[in-house]
Amino acid sequence: MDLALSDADIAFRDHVREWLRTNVPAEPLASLETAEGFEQHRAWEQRLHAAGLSAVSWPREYGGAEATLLQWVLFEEEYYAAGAPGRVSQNGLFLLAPTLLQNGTDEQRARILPEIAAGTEIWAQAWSEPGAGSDLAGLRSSARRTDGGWLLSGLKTWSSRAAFADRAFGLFRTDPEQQRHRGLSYFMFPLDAPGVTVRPIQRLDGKPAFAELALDEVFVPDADVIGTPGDGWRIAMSTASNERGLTLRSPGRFLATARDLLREPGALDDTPTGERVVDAWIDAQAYRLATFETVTKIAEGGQVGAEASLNKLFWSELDLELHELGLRLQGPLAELTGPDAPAAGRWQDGHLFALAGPIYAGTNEVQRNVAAERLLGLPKGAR
Amino acid sequence: MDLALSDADIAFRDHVREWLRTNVPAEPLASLETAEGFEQHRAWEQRLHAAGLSAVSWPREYGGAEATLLQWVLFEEEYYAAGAPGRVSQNGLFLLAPTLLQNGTDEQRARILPEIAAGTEIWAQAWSEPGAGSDLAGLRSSARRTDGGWLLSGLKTWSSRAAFADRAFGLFRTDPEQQRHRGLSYFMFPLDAPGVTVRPIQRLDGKPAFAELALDEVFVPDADVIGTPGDGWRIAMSTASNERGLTLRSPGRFLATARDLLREPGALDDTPTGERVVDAWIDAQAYRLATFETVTKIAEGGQVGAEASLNKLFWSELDLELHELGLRLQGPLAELTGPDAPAAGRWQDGHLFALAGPIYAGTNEVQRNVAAERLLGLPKGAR
Amino acid sequence: MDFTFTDEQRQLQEIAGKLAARSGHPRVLPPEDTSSAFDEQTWQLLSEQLGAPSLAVPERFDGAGYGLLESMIVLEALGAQLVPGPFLGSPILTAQAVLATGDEQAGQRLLPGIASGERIAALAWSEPGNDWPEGGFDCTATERDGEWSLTGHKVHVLDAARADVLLVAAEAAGTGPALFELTAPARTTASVPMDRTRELGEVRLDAAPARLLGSAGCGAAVLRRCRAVAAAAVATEQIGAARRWLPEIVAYTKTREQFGRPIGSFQALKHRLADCHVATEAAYSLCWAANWAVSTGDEQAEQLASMAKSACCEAYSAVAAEGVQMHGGLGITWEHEAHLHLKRAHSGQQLFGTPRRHRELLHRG
Amino acid sequence: MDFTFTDEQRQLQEIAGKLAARSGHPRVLPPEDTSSAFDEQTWQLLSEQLGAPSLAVPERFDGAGYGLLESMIVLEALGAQLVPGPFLGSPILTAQAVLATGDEQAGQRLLPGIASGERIAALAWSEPGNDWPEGGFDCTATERDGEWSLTGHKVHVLDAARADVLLVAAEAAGTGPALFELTAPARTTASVPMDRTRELGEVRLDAAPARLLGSAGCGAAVLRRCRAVAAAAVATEQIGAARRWLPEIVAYTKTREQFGRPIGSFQALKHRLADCHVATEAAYSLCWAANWAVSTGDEQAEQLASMAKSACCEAYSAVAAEGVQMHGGLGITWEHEAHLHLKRAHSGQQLFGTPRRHRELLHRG
Repeated sequence: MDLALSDADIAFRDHVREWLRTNVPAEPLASLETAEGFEQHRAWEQRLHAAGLSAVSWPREYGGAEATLLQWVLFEEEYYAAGAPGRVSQNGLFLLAPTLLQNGTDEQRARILPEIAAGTEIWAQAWSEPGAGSDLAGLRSSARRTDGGWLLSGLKTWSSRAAFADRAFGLFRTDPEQQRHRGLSYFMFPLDAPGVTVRPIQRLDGKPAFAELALDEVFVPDADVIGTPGDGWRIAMSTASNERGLTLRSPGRFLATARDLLREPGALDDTPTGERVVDAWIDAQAYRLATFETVTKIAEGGQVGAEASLNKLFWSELDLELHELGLRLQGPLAELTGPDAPAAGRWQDGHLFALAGPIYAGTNEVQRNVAAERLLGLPKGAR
Repeated sequence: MDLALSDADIAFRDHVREWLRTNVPAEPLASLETAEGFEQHRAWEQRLHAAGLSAVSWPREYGGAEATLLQWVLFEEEYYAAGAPGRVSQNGLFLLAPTLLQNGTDEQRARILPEIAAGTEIWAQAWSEPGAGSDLAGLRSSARRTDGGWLLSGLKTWSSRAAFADRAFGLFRTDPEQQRHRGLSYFMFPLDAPGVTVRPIQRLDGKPAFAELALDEVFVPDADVIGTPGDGWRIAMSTASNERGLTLRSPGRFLATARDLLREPGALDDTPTGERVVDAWIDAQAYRLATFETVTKIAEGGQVGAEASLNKLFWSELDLELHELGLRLQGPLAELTGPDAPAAGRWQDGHLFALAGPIYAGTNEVQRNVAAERLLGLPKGAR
Repeated sequence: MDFTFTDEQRQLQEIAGKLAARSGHPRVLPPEDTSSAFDEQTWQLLSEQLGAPSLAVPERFDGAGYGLLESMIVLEALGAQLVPGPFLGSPILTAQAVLATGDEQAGQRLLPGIASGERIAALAWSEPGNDWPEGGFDCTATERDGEWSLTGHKVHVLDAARADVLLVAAEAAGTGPALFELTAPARTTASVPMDRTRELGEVRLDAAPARLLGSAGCGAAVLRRCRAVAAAAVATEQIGAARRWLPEIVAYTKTREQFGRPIGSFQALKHRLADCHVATEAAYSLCWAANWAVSTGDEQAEQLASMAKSACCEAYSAVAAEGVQMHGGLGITWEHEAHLHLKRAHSGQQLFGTPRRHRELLHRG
Repeated sequence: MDFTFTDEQRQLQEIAGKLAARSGHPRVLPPEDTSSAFDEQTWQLLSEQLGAPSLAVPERFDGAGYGLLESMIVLEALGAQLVPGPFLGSPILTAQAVLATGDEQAGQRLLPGIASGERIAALAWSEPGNDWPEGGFDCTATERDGEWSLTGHKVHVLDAARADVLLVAAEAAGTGPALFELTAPARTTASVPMDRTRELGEVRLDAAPARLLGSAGCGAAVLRRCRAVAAAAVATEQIGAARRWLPEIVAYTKTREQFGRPIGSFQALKHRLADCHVATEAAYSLCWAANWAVSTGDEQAEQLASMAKSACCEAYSAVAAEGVQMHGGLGITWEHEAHLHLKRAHSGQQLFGTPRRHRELLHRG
């Protein structure tokens, strides 16, 4: 056990810190969930890419910098500490790319990954359906075989980024005879393809952060199926494990939020709120250290399995607590929005965003089932 | 709506207050869970009885004072506020007596109730078995028909007061063919009867507050069966609803504890503990007011049904919180027992006692099921 | 002691409940619409058909001469349906403030209009960093030749931009805090609160002409009374909403199926909903005890109102949070009602003292 | 950065684990037996076979010259099985106190005996109402003709009645807090703690002759170091116990049947156990980061130790409380192990600063 950083890691971290210090825009970009902001964020991805920092842990051939997993975590810490813009490429970087790296063809990787790294193609995800949220295996959208490809039909919802993104990926039922997890396949499709109707959904801050996607016989060539048809569930679960595990929520974000929280007036008073602030700050540190522990394990050849559920529970509830405390410290001023809002509405916006944490990527109820059954070995079934 | 007390109620309360002021022993009695303390508490019951205050709400013919339900609640407030001794007759007063009043024969009432009121006969309860705690319907102790009565056999456990009490009551399976709730009957039996072996069980404070009762063909005459044989479950549930409802845990106890808590040094500081203290105090007031609301409802002919589950959840968790806070306010001194213990060990003893609250009389898990299913109408079955 | 409503009170409860449920207010405005949340039609029905604003106003001021308890019955119904409007701010809070000053002339002048619902009155009280205090205002009142003028900045004023009558709490040199009535229109700006079902605003006063209400120096006592009334009122709104919304959450979990079962059959959810029910019912008892106490002037009124505010806000917040979580994706969209409760629970917490502040008051009391 | 143990450390962990699990200590003493919790045989095995007390003592003082990290590995194993004894108080806390004073002579005099396990050392620190502070002691140290004498009253002293060596934190006029070694037997009394797996006692000093350790005025820094070491050590014990006990609770819920099913299949229980697991694992990461930091003298040592103490105590308390509740009637009897955890969790919270106190330290830090 040695928790000191190596010289190489320190050099990497310092390089990232310095680049961010000189490049992060002084004024925040417009909201990612507006047409204008979306393009600003795309341009920012392109700047990151030019500096070799858009996908640091990827192979160089796809636009990465071949950083270690530990370095990626350090990168994320620096990124959030610098207050850099939200990642509009997030779905491509952290959900689709790991899937392609693991299950895609060489052709798919060569065609798609560089566009993600360069910020030229922005991806939405298309998992949920109105009747299949936590219970993803209950989905009904279908893909019918046709010449040289498939015709997708059905209704997808809570599709994040889809209001402005270029393409989307998701599961469709290719074998109508099969039930639940069987007979599903993994597709990629353009959001401007004939037959796709995108209806933006307003998040509870009023911004169109999701969309409903109505698909009516949308043609997808065989080249845009990931893995073998019918193998979609297994492939999606490997993505989901990524989504719920390390890659989606690195500790950097929560450390930065915790640090912001400590700077609010009253945060460090010896009051009930002050005590919760310190507890939340301790939790952010614990999440950081637990991540380093996981990274060490992976570096030694270990696997992250159901432990990802612990992460999801931990970060999503921590994020909510941090933002609730942020609001609490503002007192009645937190009630004001627009130009009157304290801290430019940072805590209000963050709070509304954090509310989604326990819901998406598998509700926390599902995560608790997974933790209880797979990690503690409690009986399955009866819930 | 008028929350003021009537003149009659005020007069009753003042009478009780005055009697207690002059009669409550200055020195606390020895622990109820010792042979010596048990007899001291029995003597106290006899003093209460002589003053007509041992069972204020009962009919006069059985030793009561025919007080209203509201007056009984006021009596309890005064009783706990005065720091009067714990009620060694509790099982008889609050569990058995309501059962007899509702389901017993005139002969049983005339024979048994006066002895309870007078403190001459102290009752233990004999509900649980090693394999049937929360799931009372799973019990296996049996009663076999014999001339003029029944022979009870089996093992009962968590029998409170049984280490020193005179008699016990409980359910036994009279029809071995029947399952679960069916084929159970309600019996009373002496603890010194041939065939009864009482093994005291030490509570987690080391005191023999419970016992295990081994019964081997214990004869019970027909006169000591309550209600019709086979009707035991229904009768027991009416007792249980009493146990979980108003009668076992009147607000007086928690109000007195909350008041004691407020007097501890540091209780009213604006600290995290201070905030919890105020919250607990508010909860004690809420419990008091909710009880008055229920009393009003009953006075107008209403029934208390599944709402009793809310009470059980509320008081048991409040009691635990009050005592945890009591310990917390002592700081490291709370770790010391014996002569070094702060406040004569009041918070430590109370805490260990309060820990049983969420477990006995139907665990709080069962109460939450009842509340969800019967009060909110959520689906039963799958848990 | 009797905790039940009279038949007349029950009737009022029923009528107000129907009126509130029929309220034409679109519960979910489009996000870009930051316009007023005021529901003109419901206000007219309340005023004209039900005479609700007059309930707690004495007959000598053209009121109906019932008690504050009756007003709270109506307020609970309005709160349950998140109906926007000045019922809390004008006929409850501000009218009670006028009454608390004991100023008969002011009563004659102001209360008939408030009671009829024709005039809307607001109480400008909080200042930046000084939330609903009993005194210590930065806003000053200066007397010259028998005329008062006020200078200061007031925030979180309910219905500020809509008010016909503005009362202002200000500090008079020598005699301390007092209540004043502005005698000329003031500079008010509407805020855009997170909870769009309330109208909040700011008032800026620069030597604004005003009249003193009551006697000099009575401000602290009046404001303590106002805080108790406001705390009980907000508690009533919050618990009304919690007790209407919880059954709707329950109903949703009975129809929404996942993993082949209604999600309301999952035990973990059942237990959390049971906990919400426990908290809500306990808070409800406190709420009505507080309402009775503020209505009758019971000596425990301030204490009970603080307790009720604390408990009802916490209970509603818990219900609102479960409402979001149990509705899943729906819960985090603008289109669904769930977020309105979350925001309403937040605004209720903040207004007239957070639960924490009311706990502090209990510490002192 | 590497978070994993070396092979040698893993071996130590395994051996210590076996030794602790085999510890002959009867876990549940009869309630009337308030005698010592000390487990002589385990202590001998630890000292003689494993050389555990010597691990963190430098070779020049006849120690094994490993680090504090290795001691913590052993302590975790002992904590997991609630093994009583002076391992925390003597070779960890008091030996580290001696080392922190930088007093080589004291090291030569005291550490060989502590390292061999033959002498048991205790640190008398807290005073009534002044819990493990850095200074401000009522206990005074007076020098006359080069000889020190101490007067005061110390409480919550681990192993007080058993100690061969007693160090005392006292206030020297002019130079402030410092550490002293008593040079004659002191008046000690054993307390009866709620947690019988610990020995606590009091020390009363009335002009007791003593030696100064290190230089005058170094006491505050030494005690800060001691507090970090003690906090990390208690955190290690607590999390060790939590991580051993939680799986046993889980195992019980898998066998205990009610309503025709193992109670561990009820979702509400599953979720609560999952929450315990989340809290325990997060606290575990903090614990070992703190242990690494106090072992290497990292600049974040004090902060990490306070965080670890807070998180590990809270996690263990939660596990212990669920242990009682899930065992039902068994959980509230003396005969069953569940209550030992509850009491151990409580004593761990109290010793060397409550979680709340450590949060305050973080506030300051």
